[in-house]
Parts: sequence; structure tokens; C-alpha cells
Amino acid sequence: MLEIAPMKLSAADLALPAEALVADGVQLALADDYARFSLRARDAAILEGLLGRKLPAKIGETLDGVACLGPDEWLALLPAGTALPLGEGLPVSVTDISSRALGFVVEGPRAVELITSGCPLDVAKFPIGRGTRTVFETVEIVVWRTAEARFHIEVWRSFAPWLWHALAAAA
Amino acid sequence: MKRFSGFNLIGEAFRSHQGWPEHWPDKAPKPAYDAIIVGAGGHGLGAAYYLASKYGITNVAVIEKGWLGGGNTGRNTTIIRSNYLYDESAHLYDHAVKLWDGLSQELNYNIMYSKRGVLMLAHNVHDVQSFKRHIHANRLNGVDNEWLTAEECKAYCPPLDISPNARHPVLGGALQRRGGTARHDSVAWGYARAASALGVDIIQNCAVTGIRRGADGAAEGVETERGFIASKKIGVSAAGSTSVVMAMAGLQFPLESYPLQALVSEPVKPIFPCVVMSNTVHAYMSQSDKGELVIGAGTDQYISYSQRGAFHIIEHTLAAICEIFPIFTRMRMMRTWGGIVDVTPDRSPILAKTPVPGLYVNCGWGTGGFKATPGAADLLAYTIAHDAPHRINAPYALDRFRNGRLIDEAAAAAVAH
Amino acid sequence: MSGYRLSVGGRINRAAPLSFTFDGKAYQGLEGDSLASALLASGVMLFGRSFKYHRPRGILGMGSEEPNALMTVERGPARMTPNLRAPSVALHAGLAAKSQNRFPTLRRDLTAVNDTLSAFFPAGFYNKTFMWPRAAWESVYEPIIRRLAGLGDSPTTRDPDHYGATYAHCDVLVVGAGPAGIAAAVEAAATGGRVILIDEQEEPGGGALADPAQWADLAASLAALNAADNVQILSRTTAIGHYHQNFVVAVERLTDHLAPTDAKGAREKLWRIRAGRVVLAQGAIERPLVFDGNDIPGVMLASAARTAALRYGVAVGRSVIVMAVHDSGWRDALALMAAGVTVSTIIDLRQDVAAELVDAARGAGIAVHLGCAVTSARGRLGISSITYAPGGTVDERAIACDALLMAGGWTPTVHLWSHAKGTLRWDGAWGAYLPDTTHEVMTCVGGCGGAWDYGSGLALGTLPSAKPLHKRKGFVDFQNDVKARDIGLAVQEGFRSIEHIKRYTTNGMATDQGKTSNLNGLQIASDVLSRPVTEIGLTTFRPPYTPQTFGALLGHHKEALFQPLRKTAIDDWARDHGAVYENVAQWRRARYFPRGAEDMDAAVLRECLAVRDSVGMFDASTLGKIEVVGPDAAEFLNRLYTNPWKSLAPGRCRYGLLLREEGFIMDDGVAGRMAPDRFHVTTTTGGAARVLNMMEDYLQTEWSDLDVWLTSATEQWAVIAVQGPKARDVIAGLVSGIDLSREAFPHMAVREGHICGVPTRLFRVSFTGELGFEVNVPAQHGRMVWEAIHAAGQPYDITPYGTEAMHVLRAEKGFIIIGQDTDGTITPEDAGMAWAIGQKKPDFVGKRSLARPDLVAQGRKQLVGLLTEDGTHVLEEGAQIVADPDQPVPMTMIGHVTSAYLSPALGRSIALALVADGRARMGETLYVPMPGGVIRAVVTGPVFYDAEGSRLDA
Amino acid sequence: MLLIHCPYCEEDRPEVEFANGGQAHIARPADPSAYSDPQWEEFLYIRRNPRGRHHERWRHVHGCGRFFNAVRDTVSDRFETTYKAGEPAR
Ligand SMILES: Cc1cc2nc3c(=O)[nH]c(=O)nc-3n(C[C@H](O)[C@H](O)[C@H](O)COP(=O)(O)OP(=O)(O)OC[C@H]3O[C@@H](n4cnc5c(N)ncnc54)[C@H](O)[C@@H]3O)c2cc1C
Ligand SMILES: NC(=O)c1ccc[n+]([C@@H]2O[C@H](COP(=O)([O-])OP(=O)(O)OC[C@H]3O[C@@H](n4cnc5c(N)ncnc54)[C@H](O)[C@@H]3O)[C@@H](O)[C@H]2O)c1
Ligand SMILES: Cc1cc2nc3c(=O)[nH]c(=O)nc-3n(C[C@H](O)[C@H](O)[C@H](O)COP(=O)(O)O)c2cc1C
Ligand SMILES: [Zn+2]
Repeated sequence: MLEIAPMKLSAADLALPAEALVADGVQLALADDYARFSLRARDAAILEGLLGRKLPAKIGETLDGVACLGPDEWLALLPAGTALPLGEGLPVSVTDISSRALGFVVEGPRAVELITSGCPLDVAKFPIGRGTRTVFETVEIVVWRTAEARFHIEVWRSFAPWLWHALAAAA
Repeated sequence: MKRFSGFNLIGEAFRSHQGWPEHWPDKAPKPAYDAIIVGAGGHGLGAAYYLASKYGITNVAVIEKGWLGGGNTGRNTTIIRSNYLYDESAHLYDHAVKLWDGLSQELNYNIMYSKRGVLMLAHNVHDVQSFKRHIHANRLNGVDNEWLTAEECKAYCPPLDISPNARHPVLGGALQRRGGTARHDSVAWGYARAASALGVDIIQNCAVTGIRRGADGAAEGVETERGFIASKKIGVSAAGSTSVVMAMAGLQFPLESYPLQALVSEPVKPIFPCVVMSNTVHAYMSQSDKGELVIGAGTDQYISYSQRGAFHIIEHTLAAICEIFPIFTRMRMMRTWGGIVDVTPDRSPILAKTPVPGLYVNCGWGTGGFKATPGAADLLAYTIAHDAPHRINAPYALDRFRNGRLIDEAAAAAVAH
Repeated sequence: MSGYRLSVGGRINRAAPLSFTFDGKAYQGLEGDSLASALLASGVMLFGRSFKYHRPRGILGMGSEEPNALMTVERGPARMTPNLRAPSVALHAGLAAKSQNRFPTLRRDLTAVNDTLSAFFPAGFYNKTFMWPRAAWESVYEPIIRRLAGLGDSPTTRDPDHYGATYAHCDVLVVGAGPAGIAAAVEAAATGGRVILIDEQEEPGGGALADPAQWADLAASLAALNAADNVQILSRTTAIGHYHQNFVVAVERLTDHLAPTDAKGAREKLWRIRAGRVVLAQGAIERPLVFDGNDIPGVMLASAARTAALRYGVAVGRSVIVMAVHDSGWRDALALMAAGVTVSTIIDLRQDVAAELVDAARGAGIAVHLGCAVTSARGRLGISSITYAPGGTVDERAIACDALLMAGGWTPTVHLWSHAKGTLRWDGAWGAYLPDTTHEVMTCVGGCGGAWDYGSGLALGTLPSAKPLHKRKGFVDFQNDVKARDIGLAVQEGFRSIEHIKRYTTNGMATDQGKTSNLNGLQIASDVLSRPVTEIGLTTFRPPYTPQTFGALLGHHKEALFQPLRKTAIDDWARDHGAVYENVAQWRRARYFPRGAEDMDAAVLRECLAVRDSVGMFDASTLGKIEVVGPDAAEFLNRLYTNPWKSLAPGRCRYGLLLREEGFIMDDGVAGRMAPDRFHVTTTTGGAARVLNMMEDYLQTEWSDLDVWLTSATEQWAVIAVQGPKARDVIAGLVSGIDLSREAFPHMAVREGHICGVPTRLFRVSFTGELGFEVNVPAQHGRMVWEAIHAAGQPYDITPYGTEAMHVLRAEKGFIIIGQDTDGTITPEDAGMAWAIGQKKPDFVGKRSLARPDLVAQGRKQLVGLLTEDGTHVLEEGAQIVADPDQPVPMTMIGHVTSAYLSPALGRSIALALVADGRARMGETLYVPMPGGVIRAVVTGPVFYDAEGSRLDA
Repeated sequence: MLLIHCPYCEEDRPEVEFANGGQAHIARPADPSAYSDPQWEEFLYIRRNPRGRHHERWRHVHGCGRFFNAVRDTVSDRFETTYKAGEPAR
């Protein structure tokens, strides 16, 4: 019989590290806490009225911490603790999802390369400020270019350890 | 037909094998037949063979648009098993397994049916419950299927990784010892040769382009690339193309055709003794007599008649294979290919009469009809000959989509290969 | 000349010798050598044994077309790779190569009796024999065939290497860095777009590497490309397939060319490239000629000898003959002479060969025989002589030699073109298929596009011979031992399609996938069938272009990264407290928490009793959660679920049942109405994504008029179930802003407030039958709140319990688990849940289907309880139930056990089962035939414990 | 991997961001109970499955989240066009 040694590191062992990962040309770190909201409305004006702020109009654009993900969908990443009116009774949906996701910050000259290792989009061509939902391999993420060499990645909490280690392996 | 035997092979060796005749003569279509089979896959060729050998109808033509055996029969991973859950399925597939046994001798053609065992792996509590349910039902249906512990699975298939820290650890498995493989091409060729010897005309490179119906609506024959061929009995066994052929008779079917890929590795010396399937991890594999690892991949998500699939399907398949067989990461993939599988809403086949009198259909085998080849062929022949289904295929009629009597193995067992 | 190494020339580094071994014997090569060139330089001619007949084989080609020289390369423990092509293996210090498919040694291979007996093993022989006695196929014949087949040995240990992967994007992707590809890349680079240039070889250059006259240009172009910041050159990178819309997959080999000690990082890397335009510059592969003995070591392609001499500085022999049907053979002969390799003779089938070539050859002292063909090559482990004769005659003459070069014309490499469904057209002058039309943005340049003057190539399969085909011994597919006469036999036996011929003979099915054999096979078939090749067609090219390791192809998904394992916010606590886990969908969940030496049964018993007697806590965070918000939220749920929703008051919850449109139960869960326009809907753990997708589907495509939006909240909330008579007492001290009293907060209510200072949605629900709460808190606080509840529960000996106890507790109450007690074929009526259907609703998803004839028929399986006569006996889940235990097999089964446990509350076993007409069988005794005997059980209702529900309302 | 033009995002995106939703333009009846068994069977199960031009649904599930329709050739797998849900068949 063939003896097959157990894996050194298994899926169950994957965890988020306490410290940022510094590799050649790129750094990976957990982002600060945010208040996250999913904002939905057919008519952006109603939401804008409710929230008292402008929303980015086009899918993929971002404005003051809010990304337009779909024709009726925005993701708001606001300072931790921010509360928003729920707009009860209005044809809108404002839902607090602060705890649903974690943020990663990928920074450095190799940031694009690192993200492109598993994200099928042409990330190099993202203008600064572009944010979109996509995937890293099979895991759904939101990629948001916050500076020439810095990206913010949103990933659902339970997928975060896998994503971290996948990025770390590619770094 | 010159008999195949070791003795004749040796005899022929001394005259450079000059004496072997054609397996099947290439026939021009006659104007009319007693029965026509559309599609020269294993199922269609087998149906012609059984019509002639069992049901006394020898004036039969098999009409094939390309080369015989070039459909899914020639592109599948050849897994044979019958440990299905529902009575209807167990009876159907076990009918086939019984016919596989002895088929080489019956056809005088070694189709290399190899009962090396099919091991299905359980990776979680739900799998265990579901497999136990299968095992108990199979036992009471007279179908062999037994539970193995993880260690027993490993002993049966040494390359298996049963480390508890795997992402999907192996908790045990269901083994059907009579399950195994057969050589895909040989099955088609063996049936073609035997049918041909009984007088069946095999007409290749002749696509059926229309189905002619009489004033009473009944089938009268087929239009083909080589003209009209009359027959009052037409059996359609066109697998992935069934919807297209049925549309020729004005029928729409509960079918969708998807690309399904498979691949082989480079050949290596024997390392993998059986067939292993894992529905949870989505991997299945065996090793052919030539030495390649034969690996089944998944379907693409969209319908297609292109016989090609996407690379990410291959990526996921190999990841799954290497999750349960980590020793194979250094093995190399030699060839990939695709087939077109016709899938019904309940993932069980349709083997029945159709609303058009004289038109019969055998389709919907999806990702798992090779194992059924002799059984499906026999039952299609029976249904054509008697103008009525056999007891075993009676549940596989079209009316189940109307009345709701689905035979949904997938609902109980996740996937059905 | 030392050995066969030429004294000058080549791109090897003569100052850097490298030691390596082949079959245990030590050799020396030079930096820049391939394994093949280094062995050739040492005078090695015998490289391997063929697949079927174990014939001795040498090198045929010096590129990835090589079919013969397959080796196993060992790079230290657990790093063994079989079937590598020696010409494609870069030499490094310490390399250890081994020949394959021979026993016991390469020179003296006993299995070579197959060759002597080859007359008995023609194509398809196995179909004709091994059928008697019947049992012998599996016990005798097949094992023997299997042992003889296969090439190298599979690895047997876990691979210590890792593999990388990436996506890439470019405007122009050039595949092949020969002169044509480099020129295309230079041109593309000038437009400023992103360019990727890939080549499978150790260095870019392609054919130019064997042509020193081009080296200066090559170096200049490469320098320019390297300097351009919009160009990326990937060497050692093979484009393996062209998929839809210019998606080209390639594999880069990163470390195998280095000595193991120098190898750092990933071994190989997968490139998934999306290109705006694809330029294929794959070149062309030279074609062998088919004549008796064409497989003897020392018979090789002319281009291989040229590469050996001019790129590697190695003579393939000391007395070389060229058999040409194409001008390139002459040019190669002249180049070899110039490089110091003695070419004694050129034989060309053609009568008219350009005078300048003939004159040049004669001038160089080469004997020339025009209008002649080689009729045989002789020698055992290496060629020693040939015979030739005027085309098709018996007038044979012999010449001694130690190498014979075949210049059979060229086959354009149209693999990737064909992967992308590009069409081909037969070009008579080339004697080959050339690219024709494509619907991709893709072009073919250079050799693979038919760009050069190959017009003098003769299209032919075998050299003319006086012998009839069935007596000839020339090979077509070298690796799979397919001879020309096998193709003849196939046709004779009625296999007329080229696809049949391929499968019957296995021509083109070896690891080289017919790179040198497809076209010859086609020509032979065309001759035998007396039909033009154009009518015969071509077999299908399929990815990969050359074999590639699974490790590279599986991308990021190896070992720990195979698939994400989802863990809840409380998972760490469970791990620290000894939880035993089970996997459920993508999650892992604590199954039970053993104390000391407890086994599962003991732990579950204790956990269950704790819930019934005092209080337990359970991590229910994996439950799917969907926030359904908008003015039409209630209307939406009303259309979707079987239950009525509009009447549900804010602050109340309801159990919901969701059907597939076919009427079968798909999912269930409790939904709470948080506000008139806001619902917190829960789903099963495994159903979360499925349900949300289904909801989106109906919302977007059927009821797009509704103002309602869906947000997945599964991961927003950690959920802690606190269950048991003391549940309220435990949380009372932690909760603020919610009146927990029985009156103010009844069963099936939901409240918002705070717990431990963080916001909570507190549900008063119970899946155990006891007084219970489900505490939802933002996931980031889950662990803190869990610990606080655990601490607050200490006075009551609060007991964490796992999924197993949860299952037992709910089964005692007759609550179903979707997927365990139902299986995708069960209606609400079957499950005894007709009460969950809003009878007054005109419609909901699945309602119409419930009226289909078979869904209202008699005899459907219904969920019931089963009590074994022997209360200590726990039925096996999945066991089948019969009414008459004495029937013969196949028995009529009337149902099966879906859930079975030892009930701590009842002190006996209980079971749930789906039984035909079960509700009409109350009190009936049924039978469960098990291998060890038949078990008797009585049909009961499915609720075993507290049927009145009094404990809920405590 | 197909490259699919999302009519909402107005750009080409890789197939792995999408989920196929089967044949397009099969409307769920306003009142299913008025459907006969054969009509209901047709709605549930009968599909065109054509060789050639095919109308199908896709959802940009890992993008903008929207369902939309496409016309694709099932032999070449090439998209002819994609358009927003609710627009008439092209
Ligand atoms: C990759 C892959 C792996 C598989 N693995 C397994 C497995 O492990 N085990 C298993 O049991 N099953 C497996 N299957 C399924 C199995 O291959 C099929 O169910 C089975 O081979 C179907 O046989 P058939 O004779 O019905 O169809 P086919 O062999 O496809 O024959 C149908 C024939 O009809 C012809 N035809 C179509 N239209 C026309 C027309 N208009 N006129 C004339 N002729 C026409 C076609 O050219 C074709 O030759 C797999 C399938 C694939 C693609
Ligand atoms: N005119 C003649 O008679 C004649 C004859 C033989 C050779 N040549 C020479 O052939 C060359 C022609 O140039 P060319 O650029 O068309 O061809 P080429 O053979 O020089 O280059 C093709 C390159 O593509 C690479 N390649 C092929 N498939 C690949 C894949 N799937 N992935 C990665 N790389 C792959 C090959 O390794 C090779 O390096 C010239 O050097 C010419 O002198 C000419
Ligand atoms: C069980 C099985 C084993 C196969 N083994 C090989 C093989 O050893 N070599 C090879 O080139 N192809 C092999 N093939 C694949 C065929 O070459 C071919 O790809 C397949 O029949 C589909 O046909 P197509 O690629 O011409 O469309 C195998 C196919 C099957 C079904
Ligand atoms: Zn989109």
C-alpha cells in the first residue's frame, strides 16, 4: 500500500494572521474596520435624498466611499460606527452588513500582479477609484483601486482565511 | 463473418493478417427497411443487433451522420455500475450489467469488460447516510453494493489519500465489485460487426435531415443526406442531438445538451486498480489497459453542440483528483476532449414510444449512459419490436414530466455518473 | 572531436561542464545542453523502448515532437517525473535520468519478445482474442496486458513542490518565438499595446537557434523586445490550448531546468491569458519517412541533426546519410558539412532538384543519388547501414552509415489554430493542411501559416517500395508502434474514417499526439483507400499541445487551498473546547463536544439531557440569512413561500417552507418580520446560496415590478441558540432593551435590542422543543457574546452542544431536516406539513405542480415515526422498510428510515421514516430487513416528545 | 472561458463571473392554476435546445448581479448579442 503523508498545512489550519505580510514588492494587510452598508434602490435619487449624499452613477464607479456595484446596488464603506437611516416605507433597502466582510489592503508595485494571479479581470487597467464585484478564483470579492499601487479587497468573513493564504502563496 | 479467436489470430499471423474481412461492410441505403435506427452509438448499434438477434427483425438500417461510435460512446470514461437507488433505476442498470457479462463472447468481440470494482467515496455525514440508503436498497433489489471503511477503501485503492486533515476526508465508501469499465470503441465496433453479420445495414456519413409523417401522423421514414428511406418504425438514439432530430418530427423534448469533458494522462505502469468516484469532490477516475489515467471532468453551464469545453472545468477537475490522489500532481495530462450530453429534468433517461406512432426514442442518458449500453439497446429493440415498452423501461416514458412521476436519482444522490 | 561533440560551434558553454547520470551511468554535458544533446555528444544512440513491441529507439526529433526518447527524471526524493522528452529536458548538474518501459535494462530488455511476436499483435489484436475461458480476461489476460502497457512509473508520494497560477491580459499574444514570432512581436510592440511572446523552449529563437547566420539578428531583436516595457517574453512556456475568445492557456516551467539545490519557489506556473489578438507562430515540424527500419536508433529527422550540430555542437554521427524529399534536407546536409559533420550521401526521391543544391552538395564531397529511395535501415541497437534503390524498384544497394537523416517535408503546427475551431485547407504544394478561416481575432505567421517556400515538399506517406504494404515494417507512429501496414489492415477490416483508423491502430494517440505521425498516417490511408486526402480529413487537435503536469493545471487549488473551508466566528472557541467537527456544505460545524474519554453517543446523550433539563448553547451561525427589504417584501415572500406572510405582524416570526416550481420541498427556515418592509429570512446551511439565487431569479425576471431587494446576511450575523428551561435565566442578565417575559416576548417573536452591549436581533424560536432563543449578533462580536453567555450559564451548567445533539433533539420533536428527511422528491403533504401551506393563497412557487396527477396519487411516501419493538435497537439511517419480510429478492420496498437515534428524553430508540401511505398505517408493524436479521418496528406519529408543545411556552 | 458582454456593466467580463440561467423568454404564467397539465409540463420542462441560434439567460452573479438575455450560437458558442431583461427577444 502507498503511504501518503498527511498535509503539512490543511484547510482547517488556515487562519488570518495578526500581522501584515510583507513580500517582495507587495504588502498584504487587513484593512481597518468599516461600517458597511448595502444600498439598493431603483431610483438613486430617493436614496440620495434619504442619505443626503451623492451616489456614483455608473457601475464600477466610486464616490466618497461608495461603490456602484449594479444598476440598483451600491456598497458603502464608511467610517466604523457610521449609522444610516433605514428609509422605512421608501422604495429602498438600506442594510447594515458591517460584519459580513473583511477588508484587505494590497499595496506595492506588485499589487496588480498579486490580484491578477487569481482575479480574471484586467486589473492593471482599472483607473484609480474603480470598484467592482468579481472573483478571486472561486471566491467572490470586491476589488477597489484606491491608489496607483493600492487596492482594497472586500471578502466575506468566512472566505477571508482562504483568500489571505491564496494571496500569500502568490506573493 | 470470420470468427475471432486466438487460434484464428495465430493462423492469420502467418499470412500477415490478409484474411480478416471487413468488420462491417459499408452499405448504400436501400429504399425501405422494417426498422431504422437513427444514430450509430453503442445504444443504436446495440438496438439494431438485438432487433436482429432477439426480436426477429433483420431488415434494419442504422443511419449515422458521422462515423459510428463517434458520439458519446467514443468519448466517455467508461464507468459501469448499477448501484442506483430507485427500483426503476436499479432494474434498468442491472439489466445492462447482466448483459455486459458475457457480451464479449456473445458478440465474438472482446469488449474488455473489466469488473475491477467501482468505489464511491463518502466525505461527510450526509454522504454516509445517502450511501447507506443505496446499499440497503440495492441489497433488497439483489444488486451488489457494500460499505467499506476508510481503511478498507485505501486497501482497495492504494493511491487514495485518507488523511483526516484532507479538506474532504474520506469517511468510507460504497463498493460495487461487479462495476468496472469496458473499452468504449470496442463496444461500438463489436455491436456493429455482430449486427452487420445478422444483415443489419450500417450507413455512415449520412445525416438524417427530416422525419416524414403520414396523413395519420405516423412515421413513414427519414429524409437523409442520401435521400428518403422508408420505414414504419424509427428508433432515435441520437444522444446529444436528440432535440434536433425530434424537432424534425415536430416534437419538442424536455432535454438540454451540455458539453462534458474528459481527459487522459500520459500512460504509466499499473498504479490504479479500480474505478473511484467522488461526487462531493467532483472527481472520477480509472486507469485504462494502456496505462492512462482516465478522468471525467464536469459539464459546462451552457448548452452547446461544439464538443469543446472551458479550461476552468479542467482546472477544477484536476484539483479534485489531486485532492483525493495527491500523488498524481506530477503526472501529466495528455489529451482532453468533449462530448455533448443530453440531460432531462430528472437526469434519468427517456426510453419510450413518442406521440408520433412508429417513432421511438432513447435519450436523456446525460453523463451516465455508457454503463447502460446493452440494456438500453435491448429495451429500445424490445419497444420497437413490440410497439410497447418492456416492464423495465415502462417508467421511463415521457408522461412522467406531465404527471410528476419523476425518477430523480440526482435529488437523492447529488450526481449520477 | 571529443566523443561526438564538435570542436566549435553551438550555443553551449564549453567552459561549464555538467555531470549527470543516465541509467546510473555517469556522463558529462555542457551548460546549454539538453539531456538529449548531452547524451548524443557522449555517443549514446539508444534512448528508450517503444510502447508495445519494446523496440530499441533513439532520438527522432530535437523538439517537443519527439516520440521516442522518454525518460524518468529524478530530482530527489518524491520529485520523480516520468515520460519526459529528453530533447526538452534542460541539462543541469546532478540530473539523474532513467530509461523506461524495459526489463531489466535498456540494452537487454526481455519484454522485447513482444517484437519477435509482433506478428501476433497487430492493430486491434485484443478485440479478437482473450475471450476464453471467460473468467481468464480479468484474472490472466488483462493483468498481463496492463503490466506490459504504460510507459514510466507513476510517482507514489505526495509532491513537495508547489505550483503558481495567474491570469494575464494583453493586446497581442504571440505563440512561438521563432523568427516569425519575434518579428510579429516586434511589430506589435511598436503599436504600444501590451505584448506577450511565449515559447516552449529554453531560449527564444525557434529555428534560428540552429542557424548561426541568424544569431546576430536574433540577439538584436530580443534585446529590443527586452528593452520595451510593453513586452513580456516567457520562455520555457508552452501554450497548451486556445479556448473561446482568445483565451489561451500556457504553462511556464520555472525550476526543472535548475539543479534541485538552486530551485526556489513554484515549480511551474499556469498562465491564463486573454488576448485581444493572437498571433500563432508555432512553426512547422519535419516529417519522417516511412520505410523498413525507419525506427532504428540513428534514424532521425534532418532538422534534429541540424539542431544537434548547430545549436548544441554535437554530431549525430561520423558518417551520415540524408534521405530527402524536400530541399530543406539538402540545406541541412550542407549546414552539417559546414559545421564539421561528415555527410556521405544524399538520396532524394525527386529527379529534379535545384541545380544549385546538387552542385553545392557534390562540391562538398557528398555523393548524390537522385530518383532513389531508402528501402531499409539496418542495425539492432543502432543503425549500421542502409539500402536504397531507384524509387519503387528492387535494385538495392547498401551503404554503411551511423546516422540516417529523414527530410520528409514539413507539417505546419496548426494545433492552437484548430483548438479554436479555425478551419484548414489542404495545400497540395506543401502536402499539408494550412490555416484557412477563423472566427477568432487570430492569425498564423511563419512556418505554421505556410509562409515559407516549402513548395518542393512531396506529399507522401511511405517511400516507394517494391514490397506490398502488408510486408513492410516501416513505422508511422513511433511511440505507439503503429506501422504502415497496421493502417492497411485497419482499412482492410472496414475502418475507413480517419477517426476509426486512428482509434483502431492508435496512430497519433501517444504522448506526442501524432506530431510526427498524423500526416503520414493520413497519406497512407489516402493511398490505401485510393481517395484524396481532402476527402479523408484530419483527426481533431485537442489541448494540451504537449502533456502538462496536473499540479500546474490545477491553479491555486492545491492542498490547503483546494477549497475554502468556512468557519464561524465561534469556531475557534469550539476548537479550544475539544469539538469534533463535521463538514456541512462548505462549512465545518462542531458535531459534539466530548468530555474526557466520551465517545459520540455519550457526549450526545449528555448534551441532549442538558438541554432538556437545564440549558444548552449551540452555534447556529451557518444558517443562511437573507434580508428582504422594501415596500413589497411581504408580497414577495407570499408569492415565493407556501405560507402566508402578509398577515405576519412586525415583531413576529414564522416557519417558512419553500418549494421548487416542481412542487418538491427545497428549503425551509424561520423568517422574522423586523418592520413592515423588512424581513430577516433564514435558510438551511447548505441552501443559502441556492435560495438567494432562486429569489433573485423570480424577483428580477418574473416579478420585476415589486419594490423589494435582497441582501445576503449569512455572514453578518453570528447566531447562538440558547435552549432549555433555563434559557431565559441565562440571557436575562445580558440583554438590555428587550422585555424577555413570557407575555411580552412570546414564542415565535423577534425583538431588537442589545446583548453584552452590542446590537442583537433576538428570536424566540426553538428547534429543540424547549424554551429557546436564537441570539443574532454582528459576527465580529460572536465570540465575545458566546463567551458571555457561556459564563452567565455556569450556574446552570450550561452545555455547549453540537449538530448531532441538535439532530436528536429536533427528531424527538418530529422536526424535519431538509435533505435528510426529505430528498428532493417530497411534497409538503408527504412530509406531513400541509399545515404550512396557505390554503387561501391563489399561488406560490410550486403550487401548480402540487396538483399534478402523481403528486396527489395514492401510495406516496409519507413521513411517520417508527418505534422498534426492541427499544434498545437504533435503526440504521437509510435502512429500507418492507411490509412482508418473507418475500424473495427483489423485495418490494415501501419506504426507508430517514433519521434514527437513541432518544435521551424517551430512553429508547426513535426513528423517522418515509413510508408509502404511512399515515394510514399508524400502529402497523413493518419490517426492516438487515444483513443480521429482520427488525420489527411499529408506525407512529413523527412527534415523540411533548406533542402539546407545552415546554416551548415556558 | 467565454467572454460575455454584460448589458448592465457595458463591458466584456469573464464567464466565471456569470451563471447561466437556461432558455430565455419563458414567462411564468400569471395564473398557473389556469394551466392544463400539458401546458404546465411545457412551462416546466420543454426546452428548445437548438443547434444554432439560441436565446438564453445569464446572470452576472459575481458582478452587477443582474439577469439578462443573450443570443448565442450553440455550435460556435459565439454570442450574437446580449440585452437587458425585459427587452423583447432579438
Ligand atoms: C466525457 C463523457 C464522459 C462520460 N462518462 C460516462 C461514464 O463514465 N459512464 C457512463 O455510463 N456514461 C458516461 N457518459 C455518457 C455516455 O457516454 C453516453 O450516455 C452514452 O455513450 C450514449 O450512447 P449513445 O449510443 O446513446 O449515444 P452516442 O454514442 O452519442 O450516439 C449517438 C449517435 O447519433 C448520431 N446522430 C446524431 N444526430 C444524427 C442525425 N441527425 N442523423 C444521424 N445520426 C445522428 C451521432 O453522430 C452519434 O454517433 C459520458 C459521456 C461523456 C461525454
Ligand atoms: N525554409 C525552409 O526550408 C526552412 C526549413 C526549416 C526551418 N526553417 C527555419 O524555420 C524558422 C521559421 O520560423 P518560424 O518562426 O515560423 O518557426 P520556428 O520553428 O522557428 O519557431 C516556432 C517556435 O514556436 C515554438 N512553439 C511551437 N508551439 C508552441 C507552443 N504551443 N507553445 C510555445 N511555443 C511553441 C517552438 O518551440 C519554436 O521555438 C526559421 O528559422 C527558418 O530558417 C526554414
Ligand atoms: C476511455 C478513453 C481513453 C482514451 N485514451 C486516449 C489515449 O490514450 N490517447 C489519445 O490520444 N486519446 C485518447 N482518448 C481520446 C480520443 O483520442 C478522443 O479525444 C476522443 O475519442 C474524442 O474524440 P475527438 O477528440 O476526436 O473529438 C481516449 C478516449 C477515451 C474515451
Ligand atoms: Zn454586469
